[in-house]
Amino acid sequence: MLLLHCPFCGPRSEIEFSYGGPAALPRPDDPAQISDADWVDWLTVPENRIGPVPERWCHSKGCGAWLTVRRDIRTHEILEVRHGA
Amino acid sequence: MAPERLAEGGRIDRRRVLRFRFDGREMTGHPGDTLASALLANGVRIVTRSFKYHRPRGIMGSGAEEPAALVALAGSAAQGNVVPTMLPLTEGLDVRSIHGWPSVRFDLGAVAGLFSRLIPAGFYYKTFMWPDWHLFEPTIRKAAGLAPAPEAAPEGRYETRNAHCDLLVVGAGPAGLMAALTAARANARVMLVDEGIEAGGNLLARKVEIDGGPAMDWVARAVAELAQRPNVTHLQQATAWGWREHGLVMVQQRAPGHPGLIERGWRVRAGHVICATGAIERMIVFPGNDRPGVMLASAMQAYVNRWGVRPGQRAVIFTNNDSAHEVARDLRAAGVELAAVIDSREGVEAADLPLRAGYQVQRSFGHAGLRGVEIAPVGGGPAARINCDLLAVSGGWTPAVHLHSQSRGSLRWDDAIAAFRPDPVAQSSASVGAADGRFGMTQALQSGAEAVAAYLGLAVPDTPRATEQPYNIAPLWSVPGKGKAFVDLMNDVTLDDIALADREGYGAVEHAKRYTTSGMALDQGKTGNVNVIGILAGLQGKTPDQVGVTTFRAPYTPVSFGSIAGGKAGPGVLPFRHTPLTGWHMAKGAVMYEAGARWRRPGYYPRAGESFQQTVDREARAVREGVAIYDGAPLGVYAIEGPDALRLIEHACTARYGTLTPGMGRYGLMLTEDGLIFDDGVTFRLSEDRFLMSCSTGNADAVGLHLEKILQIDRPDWRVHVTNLTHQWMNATICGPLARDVLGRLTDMDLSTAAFPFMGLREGLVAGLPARVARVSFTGELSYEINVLPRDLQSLWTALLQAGAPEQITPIGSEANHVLRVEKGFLSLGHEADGTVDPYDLGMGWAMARKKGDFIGLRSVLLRRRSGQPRRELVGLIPEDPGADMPEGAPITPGGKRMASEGLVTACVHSASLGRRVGLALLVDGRTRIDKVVQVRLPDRCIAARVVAPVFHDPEGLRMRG
Amino acid sequence: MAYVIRISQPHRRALFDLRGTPQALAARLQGIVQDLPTRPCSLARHGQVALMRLGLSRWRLMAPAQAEAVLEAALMQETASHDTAITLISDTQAFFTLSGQDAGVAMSIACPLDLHPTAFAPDTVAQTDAFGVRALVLREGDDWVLGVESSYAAYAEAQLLQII
Amino acid sequence: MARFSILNLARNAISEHRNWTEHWRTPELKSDYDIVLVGAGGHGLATAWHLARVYGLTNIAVLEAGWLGGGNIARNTVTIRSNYMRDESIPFYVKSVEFFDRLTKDLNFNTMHSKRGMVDVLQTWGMVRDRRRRRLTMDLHGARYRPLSVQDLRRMVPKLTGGGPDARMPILGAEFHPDAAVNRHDAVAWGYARAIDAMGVEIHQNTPVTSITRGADGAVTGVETPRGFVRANKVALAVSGHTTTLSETAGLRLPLRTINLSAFVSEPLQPCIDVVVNCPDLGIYLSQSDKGELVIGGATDLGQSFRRDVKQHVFEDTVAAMLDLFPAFRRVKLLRQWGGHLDIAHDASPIISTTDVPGLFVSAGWWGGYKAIPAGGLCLAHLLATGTPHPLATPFGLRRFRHLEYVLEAGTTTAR
Ligand SMILES: Cc1cc2nc3c(=O)[nH]c(=O)nc-3n(C[C@H](O)[C@H](O)[C@H](O)COP(=O)(O)OP(=O)(O)OC[C@H]3O[C@@H](n4cnc5c(N)ncnc54)[C@H](O)[C@@H]3O)c2cc1C
Ligand SMILES: NC(=O)c1ccc[n+]([C@@H]2O[C@H](COP(=O)([O-])OP(=O)(O)OC[C@H]3O[C@@H](n4cnc5c(N)ncnc54)[C@H](O)[C@@H]3O)[C@@H](O)[C@H]2O)c1
Ligand SMILES: Cc1cc2nc3c(=O)[nH]c(=O)nc-3n(C[C@H](O)[C@H](O)[C@H](O)COP(=O)(O)O)c2cc1C
Ligand SMILES: [Zn+2]
Repeated sequence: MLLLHCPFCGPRSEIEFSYGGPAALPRPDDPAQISDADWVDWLTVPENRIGPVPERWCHSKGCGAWLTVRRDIRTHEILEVRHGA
Repeated sequence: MAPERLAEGGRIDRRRVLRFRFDGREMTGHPGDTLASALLANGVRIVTRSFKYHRPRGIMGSGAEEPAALVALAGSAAQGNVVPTMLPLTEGLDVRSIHGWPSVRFDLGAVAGLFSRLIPAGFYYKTFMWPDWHLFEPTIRKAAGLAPAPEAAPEGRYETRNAHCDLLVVGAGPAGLMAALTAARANARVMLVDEGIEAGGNLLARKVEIDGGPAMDWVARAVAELAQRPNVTHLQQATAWGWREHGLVMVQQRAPGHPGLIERGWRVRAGHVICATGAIERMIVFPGNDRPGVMLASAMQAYVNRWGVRPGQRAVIFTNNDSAHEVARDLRAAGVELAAVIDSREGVEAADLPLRAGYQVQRSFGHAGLRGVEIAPVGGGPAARINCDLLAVSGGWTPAVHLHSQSRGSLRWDDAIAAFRPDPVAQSSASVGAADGRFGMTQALQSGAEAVAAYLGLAVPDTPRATEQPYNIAPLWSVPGKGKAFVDLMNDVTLDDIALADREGYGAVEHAKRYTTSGMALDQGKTGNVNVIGILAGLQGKTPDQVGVTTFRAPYTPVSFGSIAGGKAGPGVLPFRHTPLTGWHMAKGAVMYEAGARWRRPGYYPRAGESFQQTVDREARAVREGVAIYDGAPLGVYAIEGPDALRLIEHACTARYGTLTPGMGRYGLMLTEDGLIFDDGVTFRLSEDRFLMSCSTGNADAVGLHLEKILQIDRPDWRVHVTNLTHQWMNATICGPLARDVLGRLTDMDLSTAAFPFMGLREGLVAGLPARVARVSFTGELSYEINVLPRDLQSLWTALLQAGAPEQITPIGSEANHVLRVEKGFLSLGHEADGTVDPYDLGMGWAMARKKGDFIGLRSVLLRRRSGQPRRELVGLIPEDPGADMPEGAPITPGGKRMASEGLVTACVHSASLGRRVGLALLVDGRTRIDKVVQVRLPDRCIAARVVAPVFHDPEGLRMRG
Repeated sequence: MAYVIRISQPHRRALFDLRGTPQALAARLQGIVQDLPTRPCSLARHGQVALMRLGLSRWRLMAPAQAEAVLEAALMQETASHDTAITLISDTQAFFTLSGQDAGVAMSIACPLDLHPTAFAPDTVAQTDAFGVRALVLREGDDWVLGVESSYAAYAEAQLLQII
Repeated sequence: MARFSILNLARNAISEHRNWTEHWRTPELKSDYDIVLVGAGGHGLATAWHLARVYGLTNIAVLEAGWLGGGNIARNTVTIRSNYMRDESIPFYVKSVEFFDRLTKDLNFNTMHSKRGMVDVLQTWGMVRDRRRRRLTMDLHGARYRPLSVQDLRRMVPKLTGGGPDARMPILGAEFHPDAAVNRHDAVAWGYARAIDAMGVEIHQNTPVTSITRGADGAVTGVETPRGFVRANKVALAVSGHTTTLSETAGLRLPLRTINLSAFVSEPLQPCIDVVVNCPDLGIYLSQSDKGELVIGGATDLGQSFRRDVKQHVFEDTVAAMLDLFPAFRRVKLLRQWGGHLDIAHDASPIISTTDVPGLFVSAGWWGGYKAIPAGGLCLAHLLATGTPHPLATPFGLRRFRHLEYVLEAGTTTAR
C-alpha cells in the first residue's frame, strides 16, 4: 500500500488511486506518420529498468487527477509526482 | 496450588484461581500466567510429540521464540498450533497436545523413530519413486500437518483500523518505553505496541534495578505516564508482524477488549519507526538438546521470577556468554539446586557460582524428561555425568531484526556480540536497545531516548541509571557427538541434516533451509537459524556473514487470517450496488445476476410452474409482441461539454459525431490503443458543445478514467468537462410494439416518429416527473429509455406498470434481453467482443472507414489488418437441427475434426419468435462463407450449422425505427 | 466496551458539481457564496451552503436537500460559459452522519485517512476510499459525515452497522 | 551420479549418509562454450536438459546470478495445469503436463508429483461461460475438464462452506480439471540440476551476467560476468523479471514489464484439501502441501515491480476472498508470505524466440510459467539446436508483435 503524494490532496493511500500503466512517451500527434516499428515500440515496449520508471496513476477516489509518477520499482521509493503527462 | 508453584514472588495473582484442562486433566493457574507457565507449574513436562521423529517435547522458551511446544485448543476458541508461551491463561481453556502422527492404524511415528537413519534431510527426494509417489503420498500426507483444520468459523468478528502516528515504537521493554516517553513528552503522536501481556520486556523476568529501585516500578511509572497522555496509544498483546513500504506497519492486537471482537488489526502508517524489539536467546546444538527439561536460560529465569514457577529441582546451566550467570543466581534464589554452570569459555570466573569454565555439555540423558547431562572440556578430555532435571542453555543473544529486515534494512555481522545487527535503515526508522545489539540496560534506555531525540531534533534527555551487567561471548554453535542434535525442533532438523545438505551441494544457506526445512516451521527459526549459519560457516571455513542469512519475511509470528482480512470478509469482499429498484426485483422473485461493476440485476422473473426456458420465452415474446419493461439504471452516463467536446468524443470513439444534430444520438465503439474493442454505447448531442455519452454498465467507471486520461495526459489543451451522471440519471426502459401507446398515457410529449425519431432524445415530463427520453433499442423493438432522477425511478416504474397493465406490461431480465439482442445480432461485450476483435470483425468497419483523421485504436487496427492473416468475423449460425443447442463457447473446427478451431459459437439462444435456436459465431473469413455449413465440435458429437448473416429478426430495423 | 456511535439513515443532500477556475466560478456563485475555499480539500460554509474545493478545477456545492430547487434556479440561470460547468448531482451520493464519542473510530475503520485534528482540521473535506468504494468525508461540529455513491448506500450501511 | 532409490538410501544409512556426494559440481568457469544459458531457474535448467538429452549438446554453461533455483521456481504455488483457452496455448501446456507426469522418473529425483486435479469454483455466469469455452476448446487438444454440480463440488472440498445461495457471490457451478497437479518446486530445480550436471552441462552459481556483447556484425559474441568474459555464439536468456535488463545491454527492446506476484502459506494443518481449489471470480486459489500448509495465491499488484514482498491491500483482498469461501479458516494462521518478480509480455502470453540480435534467444513472459517449465525447456532447446521454432512454440515468437497479432489468453472483457 504505497503512500502517494497527490500534488493536490497530499499524501494518500494507494487504495484511493487507480494504476494507469507505464507512462509511454507522449502519443504521436499523427500516428499515421510514424513507421510500423516505431508504433509497435511506442505501444508495447515500456520502460522496465531496475530503478525509477515513469507510470500513470489516477487519484480516482480522490481529486480525479491523472498523475505521472516516477517510482523506483526495486524499492517503491517515489521520486516525483506531477499532474498530467 | 499447583505442585511446582513457588509460595511467593512473580507477577501472578495467587488469590484468584483459573481452572483449565490439559489432555483432559484438570489443572489450575492464576491470572498473570501464560499457558506455558501454568503447565510448568503443574509439572507438565511433555507438551507435544515431534513432527518427524515422534520425540517428546516440552516447553523451552518463554515468549514468541518458543521453538518446540505447540498445543491445540478445543471448545469455542478452537485452533491448532498454539504457542503456549504466548497465550494468557484464561478460565476454562481446554488444551490438547498435538501428536504429529495421528494415525494409530499405521503409526509411521514409531517407525520413524526406529528407522530415523533412513530419513535424513532430503530423503523424500531419493525414494518413494517406484512405482509412483502417489502410492505413498496419502500416508505421508496423513502424517504431516500438526493440528486439525478448524471445523467451523469462530463466533465473533474481526476489525481493522487505520492509524497514523509520528512515531511507532515496537516493543515496550526498557528501550521502547524510554523511546515512547521521550516522544510523548515532546508531544509527538506516538503509538507503542508490544506483543507481551504486559509492558516491561525482559525486565518482567529479571530482578534488576532502574533509578535505584526495582525496574518494574520504573516500568509502572512509565506506563502510567503514557496512559495519561492523549497523544499516546499503547497496546499490549499487539504484535507488529509486517512492515510494508512507506512506513506501513501491520499490528495484530489479540485482546482488543471489545465485546464480540476476536482480534483487531491495525494498519499503522508511521512517520518513523523505532524497533525496540529486544533480542532472542539462542540454543547451543548438542545431542539430546531437545529433551524436556532443556530450556533457554532466559526462559527458565522468566519462569522463576515472573511466574513463580520452579520448572525443576536441580539445574545445570550451559552457556557461552555472561547472561546466563545472572540466571544461575536467580534460580538458586528461587530454591532450585544449582548443580553446575558449564561455560564454554576458557578463563571465565564467577566466585559465587559452581562454574566449569572451558567445558561443554556433550549430550543429555533421560527418557521422557531430562535426567542428567554429560560434560567434557571443550578441547576434548574426560567426560563426566551430572544428574539434573533442568538444563538452562544460552548460546548468546540475537537482536530481533525481523522488522528491520522486512523494511529492507540490511544487516552486518558483529564479532563482538557474535550476531547480526541492523546496519543502514531503508525506511525512516531506528533500532534501539537489544534489537540494535546493545545488550546493556543503561544502553537500552539511552539508545531509546537518543533515537527519538535524533528524529525529532531534540536535545537528548537524561535517562535513568540501571543495573549493568557485562556481555561477553565466545560463539559456540554446536557440540557434535552421537545422537540427534536439533537445529530446528519443530521440523526435527538435526546437525547431521545440515552436514548432509552441505555435503550434497546444498550448502548455500537458502539451499540448506529448503533441503532440510530448517527455519520453515511455525517459529521460523527464531532461536536456531543463527546456529545453522554458524554451523555452515564452520563446515565451509567461512565467516557467518559470508554464509549470510535467509530472508526475514512477514509475519514475525503467525497471524490469524481473520485478523488480516478484518472487516473485509463477508460483504466487504466485494461491495454490492443496488438500484432504486433492487428491492422491487427481489420482492418479485427475480433471479439476480452479477452484472458487472458490482451491480446485481434481474436475470429473469420466474412465475410459479414455469421452466427457465418458458420464463425467458414469455419475457422475450412480450417485447416482440406487446410491451415489456426493464431496469436500466446501471447504464453508464457521462455529460461531456465544452468547445472541444466533439473532438474528445471523436478521438475516443469510432463513429463520427460532427454531423449529429442536437437531440439525436449515434452508436459507436470505443477501442483501446491496441485496436481492440473496449466498450460501446450511444452518444447524444444536446447542443453544439454538449453531449451525453452512455457506456456499458461494467465499464462505466473505466470509461470515465479513460476519458479523463485523454484530457489530462494527452490533450491538456482541450477545453472539455466530463461529468459522471451514472447516478444522476437512471432509466427504466419500455420496449415492444405497444410501448408508444403505454408511454403516451403518461406524457404529453409528441411521440410520433416524425417528432421523436429513432435515436432521438427528448426532454419532458413522464408521469409528472422530469425525464429525458431516448429512443434507443438494444432489443430491436420500438423502445424508450426513460431517464429520471434516481429518487423518481420507483414512481416512474410504478406508473409505467400501471399504465401498461392493460397490455400486461412484462418486466424482463437480462436473459430475455440476451435472446433479443442475439436475434438482432447486436454485439455483447464478453460474448462477441471477447477482447480479441476489432470493429471490422464485427461488421462495423463502416463507422471507421467514413472517418477522417486519427482516433484511438485506428493505427493499430490498420496495422494488424495489413498482416494479411485471416480474421474471425461475426456471423449468424442456424443449427440444421432447429432444436440443437450449440453451447456458447463451443469451437467450430474444419470439418468437425478434433483439431485447432476456426471459430467459436459466441451465443446461442432459443428464439421464441422464430421457434428455433439461433446463434452467433466468430468464424474465420465468416462473411465469405454465408450459406455454407460448418461443424460445431463438441466432445461427443458435432452440430452442423448453416452460416447466415448475423441478424435473424427485422433485418431492416423497421420495427425499432418505426 | 461497546462502541458509542449513532449512524443516521442514508440521506440525500443538494449537490452541485462545479468546474472551472476560481475567478470564473466566483462570478457564477455571486449571491450564493462570498468567497471560495482556497486550501485544497477544504470547505467554506455560508449559512447552510458549503462550498468544497475537491480538485484542481473541481468544486462541489452542498446544501440541505430542501435547498436544491432554489439553488438550482440560482445556479443554472446563467447561460453556460465554456469556462465553467455546473451540474446537479444530488442523487449521486448518499450521506451518513456518524455521531457519538466513537464516531471517529468507525471512521478510522472505514477509511485510510489521517483524521487527527492536526491533519484533518474542521474545515477539511476529503474524497477517499471507504470500505473499498469512493467516499466523501467531512466534519459537521462533532459529527462525521460520510458520503458514498448512492448505489452503495445499502452496502455502506451494512458495513457501518457491522462495526458497532 | 549415484542413483537414488530406497535400496541406495538404506545402504547409505549404514554409513550414516557420509558417502552421499554433491548433486552437482562446482566446476571452473571456462572462457568458451557452445551455448550460454543465463538463469538457472526452471526454464534455464530444463532447456539445458533437453539440449543434452535430446540434441546431445553438452558444452553448455548455465550461469546463475545467485543460488540455483532461487528465482520464481522457489516461490511459485506449483499449480500445473493445461486449462487454457486458445488453440495456440493448449497443446503447449498439454505437452508440459505430460512431461511433468514423468519428471520424477526422467530425473531419478522424486519431485513428489501429485496429480490431484484442480477444481474451478464459478460464481458468475461470465465465468461459467469462460470455463465452458475452455472446456470445449481443450477437448480438441486432449486436455480434460469436466463440469461439476455444486453438490459434487462441496463433496470434493468439504471445507468450502461459503458461497451459499444467499451469499454475496453464490457458487453457480464448478469445473474439474483432472490433469492438474502439484509437486515440490525445489525438487524440480534440484532434479534438473543434478541430471544436467551428470550429463556434463556446467552450472555456475553466483555468476551474474552483467551484459551481452556483440561483434562487429551485430551477432552475439558472449557475456560479461564478474568472473570474466565468457564466449559463446548462442546466448539464451531465461532470467524471468530481468529479461529486459539484460536484453537492453545488447540494445534490444522487448515488450515486457516486470511485475510482482505473491503467495503465502498457512500453518501446517492435517490434510483437509485434496485438490487445487481455484476461485477465479474472487481471485484466489489454494492447495495443501504434503507438509500440511495451505499454499495460497491470489490477487496481483498491477504495477511494475522488482519486489519480492507483497502489498498489504493486495494481500488483504486475497485473504478476505479466501475466508468468504472458507470461513472456518479465520482462526488458521499465516505462516509466511513472499513474492517473486516476473515479466509479462504486452499480450500476456509467453515469448520463446529468436531476436533481432543474431545469436540471442529469449524465453520470457512466464508469469504463470512453472507449469511450462518442461515444454518451455524443450521448445527453447529446439530453437537453440535447430534454429527453427518448435511447432508447439511457433505462436510464441516475437514476430507476432510486428503486426500486433497477440495471443490473448486473458482477453475476455467484462460482461455487459
Ligand atoms: C507467487 C508466485 C506464484 C506462482 N504460481 C504459479 C503457478 O501456480 N503455476 C505456474 O505455472 N506458475 C506460477 N508462477 C510463475 C512461475 O514461478 C514462473 O513463471 C517460473 O518459475 C519462471 O521460471 P523461469 O525459469 O523463467 O524463472 P526463474 O525461476 O525466476 O529463474 C530465473 C533465474 O535467472 C536468474 N537471473 C536473473 N538475472 C540474471 C543474470 N543477470 N545473470 C544470471 N542469472 C540471472 C535468477 O536468479 C533466477 O534464478 C508463480 C510465480 C510466483 C512469483
Ligand atoms: N544480559 C544480556 O546479555 C542481555 C542480552 C539481551 C538483552 N538484555 C537486556 O535486554 C534489555 C534490552 O531492552 P529492550 O527494550 O531492547 O528489549 P526487551 O527484550 O526488554 O523488549 C523488547 C520487547 O519487544 C517485544 N517485541 C519484540 N518483537 C515485537 C513485535 N514484532 N511486535 C510487538 N512487540 C515485539 C518483546 O516481546 C519485548 O516485550 C536490557 O534490559 C538488557 O539488559 C540483556
Ligand atoms: C509451495 C511452497 C511452500 C512453502 N512452504 C513453506 C513452509 O512451510 N514454511 C516456510 O517457512 N516457508 C514456506 N515457503 C516459503 C519459502 O520459505 C520462501 O519464502 C520462498 O521460497 C521465497 O523465498 P524467500 O522468502 O527467501 O525470498 C513455501 C514456498 C512455496 C513456494
Ligand atoms: Zn488528489
